[in-house]
Amino acid sequence: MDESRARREIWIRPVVVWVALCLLLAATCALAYVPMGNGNLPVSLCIAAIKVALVGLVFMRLFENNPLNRLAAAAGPIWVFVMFLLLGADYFTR
Amino acid sequence: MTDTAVNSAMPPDYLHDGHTLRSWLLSTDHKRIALLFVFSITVFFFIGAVAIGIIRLELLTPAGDLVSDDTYNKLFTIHGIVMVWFFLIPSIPATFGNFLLPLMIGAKDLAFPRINLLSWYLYIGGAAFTVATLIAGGVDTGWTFYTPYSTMFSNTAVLTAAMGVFVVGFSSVLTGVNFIATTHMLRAPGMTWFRLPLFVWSMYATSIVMVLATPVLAMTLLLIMAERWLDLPIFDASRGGDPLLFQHLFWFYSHPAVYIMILPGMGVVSEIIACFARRRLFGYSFMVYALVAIAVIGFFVWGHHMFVSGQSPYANMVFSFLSFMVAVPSAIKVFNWTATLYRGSITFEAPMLYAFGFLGLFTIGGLTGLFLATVPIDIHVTDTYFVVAHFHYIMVGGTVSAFFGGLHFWWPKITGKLYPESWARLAAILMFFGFNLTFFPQFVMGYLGMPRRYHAYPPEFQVYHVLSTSGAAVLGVAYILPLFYLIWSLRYGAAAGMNPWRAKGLEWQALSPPPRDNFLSPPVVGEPYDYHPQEGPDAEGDAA
Amino acid sequence: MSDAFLRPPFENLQRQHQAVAFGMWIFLVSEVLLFAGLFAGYTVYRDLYPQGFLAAGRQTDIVFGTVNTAILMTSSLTMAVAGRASRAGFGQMARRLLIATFTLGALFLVLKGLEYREDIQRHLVPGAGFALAQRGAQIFFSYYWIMTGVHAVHVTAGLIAVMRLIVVSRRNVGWLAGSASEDATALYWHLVDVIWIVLYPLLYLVGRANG
Amino acid sequence: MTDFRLSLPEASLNAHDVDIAFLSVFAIAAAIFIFLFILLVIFAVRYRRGSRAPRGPLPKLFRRELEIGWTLATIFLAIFIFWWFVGGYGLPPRDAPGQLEIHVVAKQWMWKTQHPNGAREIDALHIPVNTQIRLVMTSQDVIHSFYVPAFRLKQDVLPVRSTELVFTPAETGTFELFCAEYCGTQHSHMTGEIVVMTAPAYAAWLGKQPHGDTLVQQGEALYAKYGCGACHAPASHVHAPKLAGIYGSIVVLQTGAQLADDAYLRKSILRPRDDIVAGYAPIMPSYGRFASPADVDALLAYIKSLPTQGTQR
Ligand code: HEA
Ligand code: HEA
Ligand code: HEC
Ligand code: CUA
Ligand SMILES: [Cu+2]
Repeated sequence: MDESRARREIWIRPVVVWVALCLLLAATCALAYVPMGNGNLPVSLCIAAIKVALVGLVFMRLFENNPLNRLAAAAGPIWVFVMFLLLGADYFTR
Repeated sequence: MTDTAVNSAMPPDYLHDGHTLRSWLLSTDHKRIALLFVFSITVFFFIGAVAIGIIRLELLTPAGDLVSDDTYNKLFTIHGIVMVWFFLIPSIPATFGNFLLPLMIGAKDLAFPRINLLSWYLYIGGAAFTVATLIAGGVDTGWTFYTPYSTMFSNTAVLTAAMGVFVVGFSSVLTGVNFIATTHMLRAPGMTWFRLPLFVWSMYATSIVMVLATPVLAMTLLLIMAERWLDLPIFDASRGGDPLLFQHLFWFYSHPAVYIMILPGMGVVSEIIACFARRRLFGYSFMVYALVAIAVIGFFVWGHHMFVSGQSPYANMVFSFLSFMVAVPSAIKVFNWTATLYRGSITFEAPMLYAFGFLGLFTIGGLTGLFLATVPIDIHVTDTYFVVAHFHYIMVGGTVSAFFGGLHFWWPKITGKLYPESWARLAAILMFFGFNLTFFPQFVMGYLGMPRRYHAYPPEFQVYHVLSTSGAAVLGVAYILPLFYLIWSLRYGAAAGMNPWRAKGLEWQALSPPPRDNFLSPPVVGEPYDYHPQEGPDAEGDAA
Repeated sequence: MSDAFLRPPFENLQRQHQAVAFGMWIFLVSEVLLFAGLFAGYTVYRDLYPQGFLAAGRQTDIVFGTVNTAILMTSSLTMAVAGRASRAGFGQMARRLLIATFTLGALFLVLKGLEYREDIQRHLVPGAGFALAQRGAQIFFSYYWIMTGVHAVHVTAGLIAVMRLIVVSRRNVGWLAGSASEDATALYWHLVDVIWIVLYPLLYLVGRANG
Repeated sequence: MTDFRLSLPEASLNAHDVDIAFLSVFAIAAAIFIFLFILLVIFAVRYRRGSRAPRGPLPKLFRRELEIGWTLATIFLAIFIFWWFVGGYGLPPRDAPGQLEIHVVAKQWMWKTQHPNGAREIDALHIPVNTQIRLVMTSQDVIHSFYVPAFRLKQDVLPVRSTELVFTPAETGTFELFCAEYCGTQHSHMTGEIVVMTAPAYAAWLGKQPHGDTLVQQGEALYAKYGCGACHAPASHVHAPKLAGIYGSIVVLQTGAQLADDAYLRKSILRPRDDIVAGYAPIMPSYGRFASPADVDALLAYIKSLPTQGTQR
């Protein structure tokens, strides 16, 4: 296949993701102004989580990558979770 | 292959390729970097030692008469900071780990040699700050930097001290990254995960902790600096902050950190015991699982340092329970080491003596950890000398013994020379008795209510302190001895040959000292620790 | 592929690339925990001072925040494509994309600087004469400054790394694909983006609804 | 080298439990240690190189069973120790009738204590034996820790927050008080004495004290001084909650229900804006700047003393 097409091919996936990211950004920004009481934070964080997942899987190529790197990447969230869980053991029972 | 095969055609050993200072300071050879670390941590060990030497002398009398209370506080603080971050944490990983990890898995070097060198420079950077702290008149917060004292009240060089620890933290993160990547990527053909020596496994487990825990400390120190320097309200209660948050963050690092300090010791001891008992390590796979389990569960127990801090009593329950759980894998290791001796063919060279010392002292230290994990008991003994004794039993009795054991065990490999055995045995025995004399009395006075970080104390405790100090003097001598005979052996020691202990493990298939690229021909990988035909005795062993 | 890029102790280039990527991933995990230390404190105080945090959150400049988010995400896009390009052998294209990435990153910092200036003018620096009275508002801004500050440091580090790629590849664009540097730099850059994506709702979207 | 200490009096009701726990865990630990030690010695001697001991293949039981066996045994033992000696310890205790509430303020480097009737002491505390004591403690500066070895009790004392220590002295006598949390230069001199007396002796002692006004009286004065009444007096036109009988009741805050305990009330005075009572405006000035911890103690005492009847909350 000719080069220019190949060059275009390269863009497709990342751009799709990028568009998705922008849409999510717009969404979270808009939703922030909708009164949901305590709902706002969870919503915005969920959206953030989705965005992070997109960047991680596609841009950082965890998707195509070997399991080893995926394992490494997973360690981060897991340990953060542990930290919050046990902090909660104190703060939510004080 | 025997020594006679070592002819002039050989590449020079790592000590002799390049003699300029530059060839050392810019070397990316893991073996040379290991030596750089050996020198640096030795220096800091003696800084920390002198500090505590003075403290021990001060504590000879109940009245604080030798040094002022401010000086006293600065002394134990610098002792803690230096001993933990500038001696014990790098002690085994950055020296033996650096030197042996590639050798043991049959690699030329660590995965990222230049980053390895960077680790050393970061260490030196942090060290510089710490020395600056001393010059600036010291710091008096205790190694725990508790707020609000450290941020709002202390008027000593807290910033410089915190900065030093902050910087040295990145040194251990990078070391951790390097070790993990190396273990995954550079194992020689045939070196499967379950053929790795336990020392490598211990380095792997340690690295996990280094990578996951240290950054949290870095951030916590950053917050301390921000509050103290930029006066941003973060932990300051009078402005709505919560001092306990600091303690949580600090211990989230510092408890796992204690496993950074012990796991490597466990690795060293495993190697030594197998070799001098001429025996396969008992329950190899369990030993491996135990190492990893300790590293992971170690992250769940930090709250046991905060039983009286005002944290929720329910949290106390949770953390107490988890602390008991973390003890189990350690138990497994102790039992396996003991079982390894069974039907062995044991000899008692200095490394083995240190290993025995480790077994006994670590077990005592660990078991007293269980007392501390028991909330009602801890409420009474926390912040007393009982705690001080607990952690010295593990860190000094355990890890430092293991360090000296390893030093003697691999000395022939590192320097190519044999050390004088009888002197070494003497030092080992001195150390053991000096140690117990120093720290056992501290358990007693601790339970009787002697608070730690006390410059003056009620006279009824004097007897215990006098015992402790006399022990420290013995200990001091025992630490200084090796310095002399090891240096002596550099010049006058007999040539070691490749494998003076007839030990298994790839590092012994390299020349001593090894050349830049470690192995002349690819090493032959076999089962770990096969010191004897299936379950049988070690033939040569008994012949002796 | 030529082994000109092979560095000891590795014997084959592919392994070397794997190792570098893996090493970088481990490092990134430690970076995540670095920020976790901040998130933990933020959570605790937000739980302690809901009012203060809502009030304070409204004060941050959402325009700067949102625009900067978009910029950083775009720079991530160019970085991602750059990687794919160089691996596909379009060195020049990759290099141009790296330059784009650098520009966007720099732009981010400039905007951040302007935002800081505004914040200072509006007395949002904790301490005497702080704009808000609510309890906890000052703490929110302590975290605002430290979080964004530490992040900015990471951006700067990323920029330096990207610049290195641009400079070194000036002579030989093949180097981008050959050496593992680009891969590592890209991963790092994406992490900086990821961190910001999480900071954004915490610092800019707070309390907008109950304005 | 004067007399040296070999044992510690068990001067509080829980001291005995702690010692029992300690001795039991010690027994377990010692048993384990001695067992291991003996094994080590036996193996070291029996299997020293060149000894005649048989070194054939390991006996059958030396297989995974053993490994799993001691793992399970250890887990069991660990859980047992936890369940037996820790389970539930230190969860909030029930208040006994006739409980004596004493206020403790720690500062670098001294302990200030105040009795219900207003009598104050420094670096000392007189208490009656066999009476449940409730210490309500707070610090003016850094973290300190109230430690009485003879009681086997210790509790950190934090700035702004108030922490409590509930115990019952079981022995008369004089016992040492230490500050156990490092708090700066004079940390090791931040000590004092706890004097446990018989009830009559205590009463007599209390009588002799130049007891200024009682806490309640002081509180009343401060209440007037700070003009709390301007808003909180039932007659007041300012829309502010009634304080009578608030102590121990459940308050509905904007952020949810909340028990009005010491900590909460203290906070409401020092930093009212932290939690606003539902249906009220956040107009209450925060007294953090004027009211010292001692003042707040007094105010709380007064608020608690307000007559409950007739006030509907
Ligand atoms: C290398 C360092 C190291 C290690 C490995 C440990 C290991 C352990 N530590 Fe220790 N600890 C410290 C260093 C260390 N500690 C330091 C420095 C402090 C003080 C910090 C400061 O305040 O300055 C401290 C303080 C400390 C405290 C807080 C005390 C206080 O301040 O109030 C507690 C409380 O639970 C504790 C518990 C434990 C436990 C349960 C283990 C366990 O991991 C021990 C496990 C080992 C064993 C249990 C022995 C082997 C097992 C057997 C022989 C079988 C029998 C076992 C069972 C029946 C379960 N430690
Ligand atoms: C991690 C490693 C480590 C190591 C190796 C050591 C080694 C030693 N430690 Fe240390 N220690 C800590 C870690 C360590 N310590 C920590 C983390 C603390 C807590 C700090 C804090 O509270 O913030 C602490 C605190 C601490 C205290 C409590 C101080 C206090 O609370 O007031 C004491 C008291 O005896 C002590 C003693 C010793 C001794 C005798 C040694 C010996 O092993 C050292 C042997 C060396 C010498 C004895 C010096 C050499 C000889 C001379 C200089 C000649 C003069 C000396 C004499 C004549 C005696 N240590
Ligand atoms: C300007 C009016 C005003 C003054 C003066 C004032 N308060 Fe208040 N106070 C309020 C209001 C309004 C509330 C309810 C909203 C809130 O919780 O802040 C309140 C709440 C409280 C509460 C919590 C009551 C509850 O139901 O939870 C306490 C306790 C309290 N005040 C004590 C005091 C004391 C003690 C003083 C004097 C030192 C004082 N107040 C002075 C207006 C005032
Ligand atoms: Cu007060 Cu130590
Ligand atoms: Cu711990």
